[in-house]
Amino acid sequence: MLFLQLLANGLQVGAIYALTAAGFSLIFGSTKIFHFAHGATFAIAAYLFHFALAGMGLHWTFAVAVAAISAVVFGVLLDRFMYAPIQRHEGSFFTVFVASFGIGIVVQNLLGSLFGRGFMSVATPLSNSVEVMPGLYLSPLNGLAIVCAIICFAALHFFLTRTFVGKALRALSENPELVRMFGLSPRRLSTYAFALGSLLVVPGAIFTAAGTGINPAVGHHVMLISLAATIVGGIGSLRGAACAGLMIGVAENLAMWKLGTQWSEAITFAILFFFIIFKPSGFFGRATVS
Amino acid sequence: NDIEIGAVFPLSGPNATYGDIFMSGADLAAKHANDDGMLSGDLKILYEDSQALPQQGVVAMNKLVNVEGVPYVLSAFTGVSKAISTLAQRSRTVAVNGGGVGPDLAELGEYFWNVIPLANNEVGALAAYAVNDLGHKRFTLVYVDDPLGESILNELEKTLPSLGAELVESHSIAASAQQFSGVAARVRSNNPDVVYVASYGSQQLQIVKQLRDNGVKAQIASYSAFSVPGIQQQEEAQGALFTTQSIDWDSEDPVTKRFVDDYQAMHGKNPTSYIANYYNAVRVFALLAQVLEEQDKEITGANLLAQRKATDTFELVGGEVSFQENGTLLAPIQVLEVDGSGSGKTVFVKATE
Amino acid sequence: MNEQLNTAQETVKPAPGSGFTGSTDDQDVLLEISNLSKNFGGLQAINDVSLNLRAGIVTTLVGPNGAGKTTLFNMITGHIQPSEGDVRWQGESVIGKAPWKTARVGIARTFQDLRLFTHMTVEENILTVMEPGSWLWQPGGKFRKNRRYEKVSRILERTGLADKRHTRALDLAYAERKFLSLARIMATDSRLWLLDEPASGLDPNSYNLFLQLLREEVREGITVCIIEHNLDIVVNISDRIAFLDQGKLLADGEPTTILNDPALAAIYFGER
Amino acid sequence: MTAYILNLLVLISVYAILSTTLNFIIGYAGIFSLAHAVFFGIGGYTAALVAMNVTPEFFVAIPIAMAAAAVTSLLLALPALRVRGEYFVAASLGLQVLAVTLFSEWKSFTGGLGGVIGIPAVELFGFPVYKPWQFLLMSLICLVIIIAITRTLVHTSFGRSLKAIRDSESAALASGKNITVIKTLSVVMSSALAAVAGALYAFYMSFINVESFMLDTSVLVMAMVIIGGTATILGPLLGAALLMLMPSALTYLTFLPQTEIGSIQQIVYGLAMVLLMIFRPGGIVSSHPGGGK
Amino acid sequence: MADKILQVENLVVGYGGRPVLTDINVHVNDNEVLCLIGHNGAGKSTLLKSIFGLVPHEGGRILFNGKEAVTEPRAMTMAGMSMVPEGRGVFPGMTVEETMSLGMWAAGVPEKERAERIDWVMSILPMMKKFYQTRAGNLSGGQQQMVSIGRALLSRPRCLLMDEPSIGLAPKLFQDLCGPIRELQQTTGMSILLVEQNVKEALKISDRVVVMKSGQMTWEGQPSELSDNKKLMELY
Ligand SMILES: Nc1ncnc2c1ncn2[C@@H]1O[C@H](COP(=O)(O)OP(=O)(O)OP(=O)(O)O)[C@@H](O)[C@H]1O
Ligand SMILES: Nc1ncnc2c1ncn2[C@@H]1O[C@H](COP(=O)(O)OP(=O)(O)OP(=O)(O)O)[C@@H](O)[C@H]1O
Ligand SMILES: [Mg+2]
Ligand SMILES: [Mg+2]
Repeated sequence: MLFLQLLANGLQVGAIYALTAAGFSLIFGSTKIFHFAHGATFAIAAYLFHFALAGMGLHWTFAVAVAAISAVVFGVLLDRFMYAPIQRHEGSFFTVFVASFGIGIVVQNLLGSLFGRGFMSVATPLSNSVEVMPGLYLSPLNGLAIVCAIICFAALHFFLTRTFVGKALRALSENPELVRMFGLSPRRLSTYAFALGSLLVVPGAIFTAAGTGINPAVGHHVMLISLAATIVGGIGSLRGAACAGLMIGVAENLAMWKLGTQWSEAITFAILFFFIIFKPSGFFGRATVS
Repeated sequence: NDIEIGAVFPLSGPNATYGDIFMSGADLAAKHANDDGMLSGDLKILYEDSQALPQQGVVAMNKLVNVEGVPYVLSAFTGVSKAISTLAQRSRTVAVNGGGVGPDLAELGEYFWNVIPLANNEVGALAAYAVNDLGHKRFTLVYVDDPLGESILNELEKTLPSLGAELVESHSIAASAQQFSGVAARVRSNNPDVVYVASYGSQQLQIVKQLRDNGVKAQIASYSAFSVPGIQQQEEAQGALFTTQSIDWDSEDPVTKRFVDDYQAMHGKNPTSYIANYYNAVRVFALLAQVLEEQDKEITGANLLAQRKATDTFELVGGEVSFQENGTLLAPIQVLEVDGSGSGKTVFVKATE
Repeated sequence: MNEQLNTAQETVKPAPGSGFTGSTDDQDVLLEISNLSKNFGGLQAINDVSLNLRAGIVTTLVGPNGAGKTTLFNMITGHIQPSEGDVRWQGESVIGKAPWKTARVGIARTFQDLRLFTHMTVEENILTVMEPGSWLWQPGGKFRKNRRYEKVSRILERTGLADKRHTRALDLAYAERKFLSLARIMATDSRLWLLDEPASGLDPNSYNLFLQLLREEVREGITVCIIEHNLDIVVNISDRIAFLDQGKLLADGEPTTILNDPALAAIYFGER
Repeated sequence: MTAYILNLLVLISVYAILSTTLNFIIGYAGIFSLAHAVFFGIGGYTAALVAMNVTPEFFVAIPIAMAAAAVTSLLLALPALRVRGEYFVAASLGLQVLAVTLFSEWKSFTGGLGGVIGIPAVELFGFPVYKPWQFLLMSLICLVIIIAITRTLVHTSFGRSLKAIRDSESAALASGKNITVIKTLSVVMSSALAAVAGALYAFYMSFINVESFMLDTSVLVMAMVIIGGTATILGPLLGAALLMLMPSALTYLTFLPQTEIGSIQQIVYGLAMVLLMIFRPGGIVSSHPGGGK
Repeated sequence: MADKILQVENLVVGYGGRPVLTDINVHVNDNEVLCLIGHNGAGKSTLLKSIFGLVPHEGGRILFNGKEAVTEPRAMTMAGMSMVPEGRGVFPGMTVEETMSLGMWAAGVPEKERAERIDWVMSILPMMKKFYQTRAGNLSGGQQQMVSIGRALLSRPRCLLMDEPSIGLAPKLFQDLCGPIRELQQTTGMSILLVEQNVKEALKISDRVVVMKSGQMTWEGQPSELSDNKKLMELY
């Protein structure tokens, strides 16, 4: 029974991870930008949702809109005004990484100063769980998160396969110069990637705000998980990232079945480490063992 | 001719809320001291940011000791306090902790004082109340696996059996963890009467919320870390028990009264024990320095220490208190219940043994 | 070694490419490829190829695109493990050896996509291949060191890179890169060179220089196996041509016969 | 005041050792490790353990610390040999997180979050070194020696081989480079030298706990290298100095509101990182014009 | 003679201040194949790139269809120009099919025409059928070159820029390519600017030749004039 409970929790957490990871994977996979500030996007979305809902007292639909817009805008702005200039100087993988990390610090402290450094959570009945069967408590959020994740992935999949954007992004990841030769604009494509990728954090952010609650550092952990999921799933493979995210979420929780929670993160990253050593290509991706 | 003392508080990062709280207490004390003209000069407090991290703490402490040359430094957080204690000892600067309650803070040398009773006293008081008065038998502990958490674990394991209760299970969590639905599930699965939460900062709020969200109905209990506004306002936390050193907020003793009134006047809410502690920390300095000036001795760490040993009781918020030999304050402990009032409602007071 | 060198030299006396018959059987075989096969998934990239590279002559490997020429090289140098068959260097098998071991027995190669050490200077590019045991201090101390530097200068002179000595490889122009990749193996004391399309895209001047270099080296006793699509070069340098198509060795013999074979012309050479 | 400066200088020199050793594998071997803090930590804990249980003698504690780090670093060499680029970054990240958990759980060795208190002052041939200026001297000497070592490494054939492997493994193989040995050696070297920094740090602070060896430290050191300029000698030193001094310098902006000062410092700090990277992508000391590789 | 589809006037291009092209004047007539030859590093590729807008030009102007062109790849593609880049113009990770469809989408080929365009290209490059579903990364050098050319043709360009298409191609294969390309060019009235080192083959299919030497046009004439090698060598 405890097992079932943990599994259920794992699925909810996993759904959130899956979405965020897919976002990171999309961005990193296509633009090769190590977008460490993805966590910051997550935090911004969460805080603005909370602010719009609790602070300005908007209806939740508007609050969601606010969160979505802010996330997308933040992502695209970073791409345009931070990453683009760096890459123009043939900026290396890690130049980007350091800048991205810097932005992360800025955002975390800004949020702290603006909205308070303490813990916040959206007061909603949805997070109160009910006993569906003896010993198994589920909150509406559990279901919502999973359903929402499925919908998002369906939509994403549709968008990437029906339109050519998906292919174009893959092409971008392999050879931007040639993409220009084809008559496409790498800039525009990477904007697409950032908009989509940032949008994908929004559900996760909202459910976190309502469920576990948020503090300015909330993005950090999610970011690490996304990174792990992206690699385990195979870089550039959204399916992989999603599955890996889900798997990690479940693993984290099931770990508690026998171990203390302080081990859950370690377990996630042990998985990551051994995956890289024994199957660098991840679930679906391609190996880059040179 | 200002008289300066230092403070190493977390002013940024996840624990910055504490910095703000501690400050409000210390500043008030300095204000009072200056209003009364207790000292020849103006008492000023120089704040440095530790981010609650040891290394930053040491850097900050270095600045205070070596650049500003202060004789007396307010410290907070177990990790930071430990880190700066060596420097305090070497530079003969008094470091005073009013926030961290890890029992090992009592063994950091004679230049390290605590104006706060340490966790081991608190746990005893709470256990006694919960078992004897409320008749709870089964306890579960959720604790951050740092020295504080462990000491609480040990303390519970020691005291509960003697009271005829048992510690059913204990879950240690990482300081950075934010996801507790799993813990909640496990807590629920061995349904205890009391869940003792030994955490701090924003984490403890998250724990409480998620425990309740995931259908844990048991009595929640904790230690003085709960005396922060966050908890006091959080509705999931209503009814939770926690301990602080006993301060009778509406006692008529002048020091306490003035403190409480001015604080309410200034901040429009009731003070908490943290605020009182740092008020006391500064007040202790003011008192000692006053004496030293009368004997026109220089105000140095060494003299302050000597003078403290010479003084047996201090007039502080919460009444007359005295220091133990190891520099730790002895004070009665009270058990409070979170009732949204901001400071909590006192339900039980356990005198010092 | 010495004795081989001599034989090599005298056999090469008549300038390469002058219809010299390289297939008199008394010549000693340097590298012996026997029944080599490789398939990638379904695709049979190399199919039961047997071929001998004789010392001191230029064997040209021609064949349509996708015939498996590069793959053949990759298997000789150990970058790819063959599915079947064996490769013997002076009688000793090199299959299953790590590429760096194979390289040290004296087999050097270039890559179709150069693979220069892009962020190192021209000089470093050459120096580093002269120090196989990459320990802190090379044996022989100052003396050998100066010798190495002299050798670098000599090679740079011959390949016309002298004035680019301290430019990074990635700042070189196309032709210069091609020559650098050649210089890089000139620096090794390997006896067998495997060149993968070394002259493609070179302008007439450049490839004349290239041909001249290659002739000199062959005269020095180097054995060369070269993949080339540019017929001028094939005609000018080959002592012997091996023709590969769809992983099979279709023909292997003197240039004149191969070049005039109508069947091969139909699938590869076209009308000339 | 001088004491304060000395204190900062000591910390800078410790971090300079870290960034120099990290630069050795980043700049020359192209191994982008986010696990450098692990070996910093192992060095620190080992030295502390030796000092408290055996002897605080410099020439005993430091070698043991280095050995410990060298052995554990083989764990990092493993992925370094199998994968490149972001895959390795992730692997090292994984190692870092694992290590942090171990550091906080393996209490008998590390004291967990509580850390190790009261580490005795280091001794040189029996003479305790704790006065700031003495210690500074000692750590500076260590720094100089380590710079010398890495310098010789990269300016001899070993360094050339490293760079060759970085630029094209298959070509390096084809010219007879034993990649396995070379890569492993470079990782082990850099980790062992990083352990020196850890030991110095432990002796100087006389208190260490896991919080000093977490991912943030790894990233900080990484930032020092990148901001300073990879594949240069001076770069990492400047990077270390800059990133260590900036926060302290910011504490002198006394006009800031007391409650916000911390955040504002952090924000300025982060912005500085961003702007430096935008306008100086190759680092302050760029090894070649046109930015990072 | 038909009017000029592409005119390059006083073009100046440099990389980071270092001039590579100094005052280039060249034009391509409608319905002709112009062959551009020159020594390595003469600036041929640079010229093509700056025409197609991949490299900004510092001076001079480029007219396409008689009006000044916004030299930016997308615009040029839409205006009916396409380019076969030097080296391997394929995405290693994508199958030939994907590459083709992406190419058509990028060039704005209408949905319904796509299938028919593919068939048409297949008829020009029959070998491509064999590896249509393979990942381009696993193709041999020449196979990749074919894909690259095929993709460039998909948009039925009015003007095609080809940078050393023969590199790494089997001679026969290149000849087989030249035939259809020439044919295609004559039927559709497309014009081609061809950069080649393999002069002998290139001249067979070109109407006019220009020679370039270290960033300048040094000679212009008929292919026949270059038939003897001596003349050629002195031009280089
Ligand atoms: N790693 C690989 N995986 C799958 N197939 C491969 C791989 N490498 C080569 N091939 C296939 O093997 C065949 C031979 O390739 P190879 O590169 O040897 O041809 P080649 O003779 O060098 O052609 P070219 O002269 O154009 O370079 C080709 O059909 C190619 O598609
Ligand atoms: N991206 C670049 N940055 C700097 N210089 C460059 C760049 N690309 C080319 N060059 C230089 O510009 C000059 C002309 O190069 P280009 O490639 O146009 O010559 P090319 O005629 O195409 O030679 P090839 O026949 O080898 O292709 C060369 O000297 C080259 O070094
Ligand atoms: Mg090939
Ligand atoms: Mg060119």
